[in-house]
Amino acid sequence: MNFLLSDEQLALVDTVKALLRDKCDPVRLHKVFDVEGEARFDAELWAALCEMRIPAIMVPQAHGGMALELIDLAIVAEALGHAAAPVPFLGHALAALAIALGGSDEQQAKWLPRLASGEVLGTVAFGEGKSAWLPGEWQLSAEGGLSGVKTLVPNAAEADLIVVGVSEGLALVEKGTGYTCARVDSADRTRPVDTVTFEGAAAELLPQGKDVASRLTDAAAALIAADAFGGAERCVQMSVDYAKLREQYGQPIAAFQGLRYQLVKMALGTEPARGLYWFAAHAWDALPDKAPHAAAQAKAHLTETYLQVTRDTVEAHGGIGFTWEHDTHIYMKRAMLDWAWLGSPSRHRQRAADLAGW
Amino acid sequence: MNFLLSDEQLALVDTVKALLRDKCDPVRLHKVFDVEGEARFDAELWAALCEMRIPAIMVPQAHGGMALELIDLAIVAEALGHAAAPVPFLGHALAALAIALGGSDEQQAKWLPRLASGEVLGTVAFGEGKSAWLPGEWQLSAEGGLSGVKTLVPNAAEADLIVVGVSEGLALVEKGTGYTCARVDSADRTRPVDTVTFEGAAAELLPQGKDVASRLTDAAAALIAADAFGGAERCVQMSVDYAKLREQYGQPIAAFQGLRYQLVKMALGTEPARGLYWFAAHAWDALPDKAPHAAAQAKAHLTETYLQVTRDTVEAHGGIGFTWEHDTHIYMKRAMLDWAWLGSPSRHRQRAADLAGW
Amino acid sequence: MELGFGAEYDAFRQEVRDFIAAHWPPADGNLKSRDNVRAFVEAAIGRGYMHRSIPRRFGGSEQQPDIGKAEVIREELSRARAPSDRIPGNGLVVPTLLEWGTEEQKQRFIAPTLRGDIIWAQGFSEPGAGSDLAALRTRAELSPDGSKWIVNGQKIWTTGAHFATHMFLLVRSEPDAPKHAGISYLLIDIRQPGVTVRPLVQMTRQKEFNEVFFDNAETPADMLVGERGKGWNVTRSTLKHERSGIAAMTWPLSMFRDLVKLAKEVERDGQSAIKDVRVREELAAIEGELLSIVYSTYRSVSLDVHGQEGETFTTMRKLYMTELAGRMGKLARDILEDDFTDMGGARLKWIERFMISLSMSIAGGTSNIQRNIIAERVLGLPRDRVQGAGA
Amino acid sequence: MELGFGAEYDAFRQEVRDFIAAHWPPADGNLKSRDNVRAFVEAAIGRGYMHRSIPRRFGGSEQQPDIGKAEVIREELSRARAPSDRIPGNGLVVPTLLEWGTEEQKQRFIAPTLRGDIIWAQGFSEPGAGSDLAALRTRAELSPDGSKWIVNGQKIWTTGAHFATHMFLLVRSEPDAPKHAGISYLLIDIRQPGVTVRPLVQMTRQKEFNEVFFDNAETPADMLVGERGKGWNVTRSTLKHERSGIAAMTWPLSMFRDLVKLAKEVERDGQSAIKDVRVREELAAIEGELLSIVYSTYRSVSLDVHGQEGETFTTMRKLYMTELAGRMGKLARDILEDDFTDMGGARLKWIERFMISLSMSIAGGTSNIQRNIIAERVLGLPRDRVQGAGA
Repeated sequence: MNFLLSDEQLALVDTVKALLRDKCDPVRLHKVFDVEGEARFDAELWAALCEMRIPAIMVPQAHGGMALELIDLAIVAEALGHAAAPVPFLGHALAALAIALGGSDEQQAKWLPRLASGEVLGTVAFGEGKSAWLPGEWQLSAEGGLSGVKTLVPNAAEADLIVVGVSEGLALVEKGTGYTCARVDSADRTRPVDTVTFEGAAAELLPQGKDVASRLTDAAAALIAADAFGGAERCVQMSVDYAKLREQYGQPIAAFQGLRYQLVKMALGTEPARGLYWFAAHAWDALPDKAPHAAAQAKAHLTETYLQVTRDTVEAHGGIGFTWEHDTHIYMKRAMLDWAWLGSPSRHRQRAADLAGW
Repeated sequence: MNFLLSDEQLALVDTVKALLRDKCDPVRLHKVFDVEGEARFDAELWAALCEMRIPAIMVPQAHGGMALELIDLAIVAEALGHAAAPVPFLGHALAALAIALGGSDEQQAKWLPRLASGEVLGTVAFGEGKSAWLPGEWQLSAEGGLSGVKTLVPNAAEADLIVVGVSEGLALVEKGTGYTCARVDSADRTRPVDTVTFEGAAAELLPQGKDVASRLTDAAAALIAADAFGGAERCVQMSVDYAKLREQYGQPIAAFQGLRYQLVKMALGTEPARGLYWFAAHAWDALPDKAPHAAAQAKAHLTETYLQVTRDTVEAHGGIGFTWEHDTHIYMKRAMLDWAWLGSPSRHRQRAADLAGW
Repeated sequence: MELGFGAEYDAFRQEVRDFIAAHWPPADGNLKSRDNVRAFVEAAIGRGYMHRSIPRRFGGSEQQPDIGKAEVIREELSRARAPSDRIPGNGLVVPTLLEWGTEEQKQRFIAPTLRGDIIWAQGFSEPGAGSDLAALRTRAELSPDGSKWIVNGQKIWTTGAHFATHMFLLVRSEPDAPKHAGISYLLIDIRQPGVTVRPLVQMTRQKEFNEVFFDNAETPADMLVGERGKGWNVTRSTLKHERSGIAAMTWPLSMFRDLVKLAKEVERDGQSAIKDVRVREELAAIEGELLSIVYSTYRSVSLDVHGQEGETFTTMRKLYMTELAGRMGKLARDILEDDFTDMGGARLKWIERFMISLSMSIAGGTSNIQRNIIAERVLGLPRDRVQGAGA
Repeated sequence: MELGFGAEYDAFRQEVRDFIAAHWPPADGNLKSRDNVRAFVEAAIGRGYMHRSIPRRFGGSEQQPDIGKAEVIREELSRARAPSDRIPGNGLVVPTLLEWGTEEQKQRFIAPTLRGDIIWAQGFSEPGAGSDLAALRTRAELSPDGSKWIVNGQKIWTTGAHFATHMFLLVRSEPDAPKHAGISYLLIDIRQPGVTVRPLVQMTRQKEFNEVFFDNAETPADMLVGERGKGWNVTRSTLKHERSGIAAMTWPLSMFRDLVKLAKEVERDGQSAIKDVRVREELAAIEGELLSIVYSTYRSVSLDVHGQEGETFTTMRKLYMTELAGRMGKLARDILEDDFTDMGGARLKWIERFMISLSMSIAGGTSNIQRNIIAERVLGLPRDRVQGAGA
């Protein structure tokens, strides 16, 4: 029994956290969040993460990667969620994973080294609106040029390469081949998303795309769940710290039992749920039969928890927690994207029920 | 604007409450609850209520009644719920109402005076199992003798007369005409219920039965809701009183903010919901278009609230609240019957949605 | 039981209706014209329909108290979407001045306030004094010649300070007195160099609140309301002046209507979301709570109209509505699904409402303070030793 | 990450399996025979599979601590439905005696307790001392000749006192000492005339708990555990001895399996209830919480096995499970609908569970006490002034 991170994994997380402490402190985070006009990611922070070979984590060694597992990627996602890091990690990591899983040798050789190094930016396009997110629901077809709309695509405008979910499986679409991006005025300005309209774009299928598409979306669910756990844990800590610091009636508000119980409720919702994303990632790596169900449960439970915890965090902070200047709303807005992206908790619960054979 | 009880109504409630204080104190209540063998009602208390002309409330004056309204009956139901009174009020009052609403002159003349005085005991048989409770769902037919099973019939074994919901409307079935009663080992031993198996019983239709059946079940819903409010209010008061009395750590537990907030939650769930049953009864009396929706909402909301409040009451009392000796479980078990009888809150919410035209 | 106001008010209601019909909408059809609004309000005051409790010499219509009439007027104005007698800015200062102000203060401030020529902001909360209001630290010192107060410090969560002209505020005027005893209630013109108003942006991007900084700001010595050092008593009466009328139900009812509309409009799995059993059930459950508010308000108003005791809902209302607003916000989220994050889209209002339900749990006393008050005033629990209601 | 115990335990697991296969089920097939159970347990102790932390001279098997092995043994025993080393009655006394008992007390009590010849009840709670345990008032006075303690008072919520032979209890032995300081920890034979056991009937009609009355009951002077007046310290170590093993997940997992089965069996609107989207969604949500328990337990055990810090779930477990049990009880209710009230029917178990989830929130420290403990030990909030955890 060793449901724990290895020393290497702990070291990886520590390195990422150290970087984030240095380059993603709240002041900088707010600066990125408040950038004029459309939301943008933090290019400097992303470059530093690429430098640290984060995008290489799951890329095969033959293509310049570290050939690690989804659990390794997920614990990084937790750290990024904890810091609300404004970087295009999610789409990029999934694009690389898609090609590693389903690409031809040529496709792998062409893209993986550059994705691993961060030289090119990749992303994935799953959503088609009205909560159609998953392989069985994709209507767009790559045949004879890709046309149609994909929604909530992470950083599509900046991406050099989009892995698009299509009825035939997965297709590669390169920048400049016939699509337009419209940045959504999304609540979460740390992870901008676009509506992408394909107009006969040149699309190259991944040979194994059909087979690996649901592996890819399961991985996406696990990564989103990891982000949600990281963010929720941060919010609990933030609320506990504030309660110890803030004084009213001549004592820290942490002395008030009513608030204490509310903080306990937040912690009880969050801490025991960590294992859901761990197991979803671990199952993806080692217990493939259990992976789809585990991914659905992790996504449903943790993204719902995260959003609720951010609401509780506002209440625990009083007025200041409702202001733009405070960190809470940045987390709440990430929680909103985590909640909606890839489908709501309700959708994933119905899916978990199907997968359980109920 | 006068959404208040009249002086006459307040006087009526006071009289009933005085009687209950006298004849339905907790000691006596437990004695009735704990009677050996099958549950029975408190014949002495019921006789006193009949003496007070409670069953006459909605009976027309021509038949020895008081010709009052459903709101008058409902406020009595609240008082009985408050005291957890072990009397066959519900079935009896509804049987009389059924005949007053839908019976022929002869039927009325034959039964109403004796129901009003309590000389005969009536009840109603609505349920047919699997949550079939309401007129449109009744499958039993009175044609050629009534056969089939009705469930959760209040005090059927003791009743002289059962008003049975049938596909033709409402039918009168007298004792000894071909049915058997099996007392259910129901949680609520203050209001025993039977499974009634009709075997070609002689059944006489109420001429207006088809038209008034849903008026009757709406009235039933309002009365159950009133009982639930009365019980819930009593539980809140009981919990507040206990918190002021019980000492731990050298002070009344009412001093602990965590518990205070839990008590506030109970009160917040209960007190503002009083108007739901008031309005359901008032609408039945004066605003018939609004009555079915109001009845569904009152039944759904108040019976759900009641059951939750009884759970909270156990927690507020600690161990003693979980014992047979304490009053709480008697209320919880009444709340269970209120919840289930006539259909669960969920069913009534779906019905309210239908009625709202959603 | 009677859910209208009864025959005795029918004639009055007709009078009010006739009056409104004659004056609103205005002849030129311009509903937003300030002159039109002012003309309507003045006519209504003349008829005794507005500012009924305020003496005529201060600009009110000085009517006998009649809550039934007041409700009829409010209902009819609301039905006709006519201007109400809501005072621009924070009008709570008016009852306070009527109770505690000097004759000169009343003369000087009340009528212009009713007309909207003077607009007030409330200066109570401070960064270190939220639920524990008495911890405030903004100080006022009398100038050596005794002619004016010099104010220094900071207020926060000040609604509408960016369009207000004046502020009523609590200051610490007796630094050596015990916590509650050193507080005074002052009036101050905030359009002066010593006062800086800085909007606080909320997570919704809206700017409803402000921080207000006082740097040697001045106000004449006679702008003290009530006695020096007795401001705490003055405030407590201000906090009492909230009404329990039917108007208070307006926003939850309208939010619920919008929610039903949303559920009908949004498509889910090939049909209207309102056809989904989960949505129907939750909508009906929410409606049950909404109706609880409606009937409890009827009952409160009835008790009020008939001068009876036993009213408890007013104390519970804010917490009840806050929780209900959160529940509605969550159902809207569940209906919106993918659109839940798009603040540039057609559903922005629902995203704002999802967030604003939280602000409700904070503004004007947090939900926990509401719980403390309910515990004491409704349940009769012993006073909380530290956070006692109104402490 | 490795969710089994790894290759190093495979051989051990096989050994355990072989042992169990050779001994269970017993030759005569009688799984309930006390002799068969005893024979199995003795053989298992002989092999070092049971009572591993207890010295051989007191009847244990005195093994090196190895939580991995302990978990493997528990898993295999549970899989084969073989007897476990659970001590009949309340076995918490054993680690307490090992830590605090005299050599004579250990000799006299531990082995018979393991064998089930002595069965213990715990005498801590009293009518006036529930969450505030130190408020207990049962007194023990040393007889004039110093040979025995005379006990008077009342204990409550005593599990299994009707089949227990002995009780370990807290008494007030120094009436003049401050609250926590006057308490002693005694052992007493409860099969004596001065002790009356009265079962407490629960709302489920079950009789799990008792009241125990002491009326000049006696126990020898050397039945004191630890020092006189220092019983509070002895108790605190007893309260610590709860384990966090995988076995703790057994009942919620089995309750959930039953719930799924129920949802499949019960028909709703012409199909299995489990096909209703509302039931499916709530079941899946409950499963999410259940899995949180499972994985948190894996993590706790792993931390334990590997001797690492950072374990917090054990502190949260009781409250988490209590709330989950309530949630499961409510879903069962919603599935049962009409059958929810019938305590004579096939669904009695679910009605009991609906109620028992409440008893869980009370027994062994109320949910609010659990919240106090979590606030301090997990969140690191300052100690509650009055209700401080473990006060």
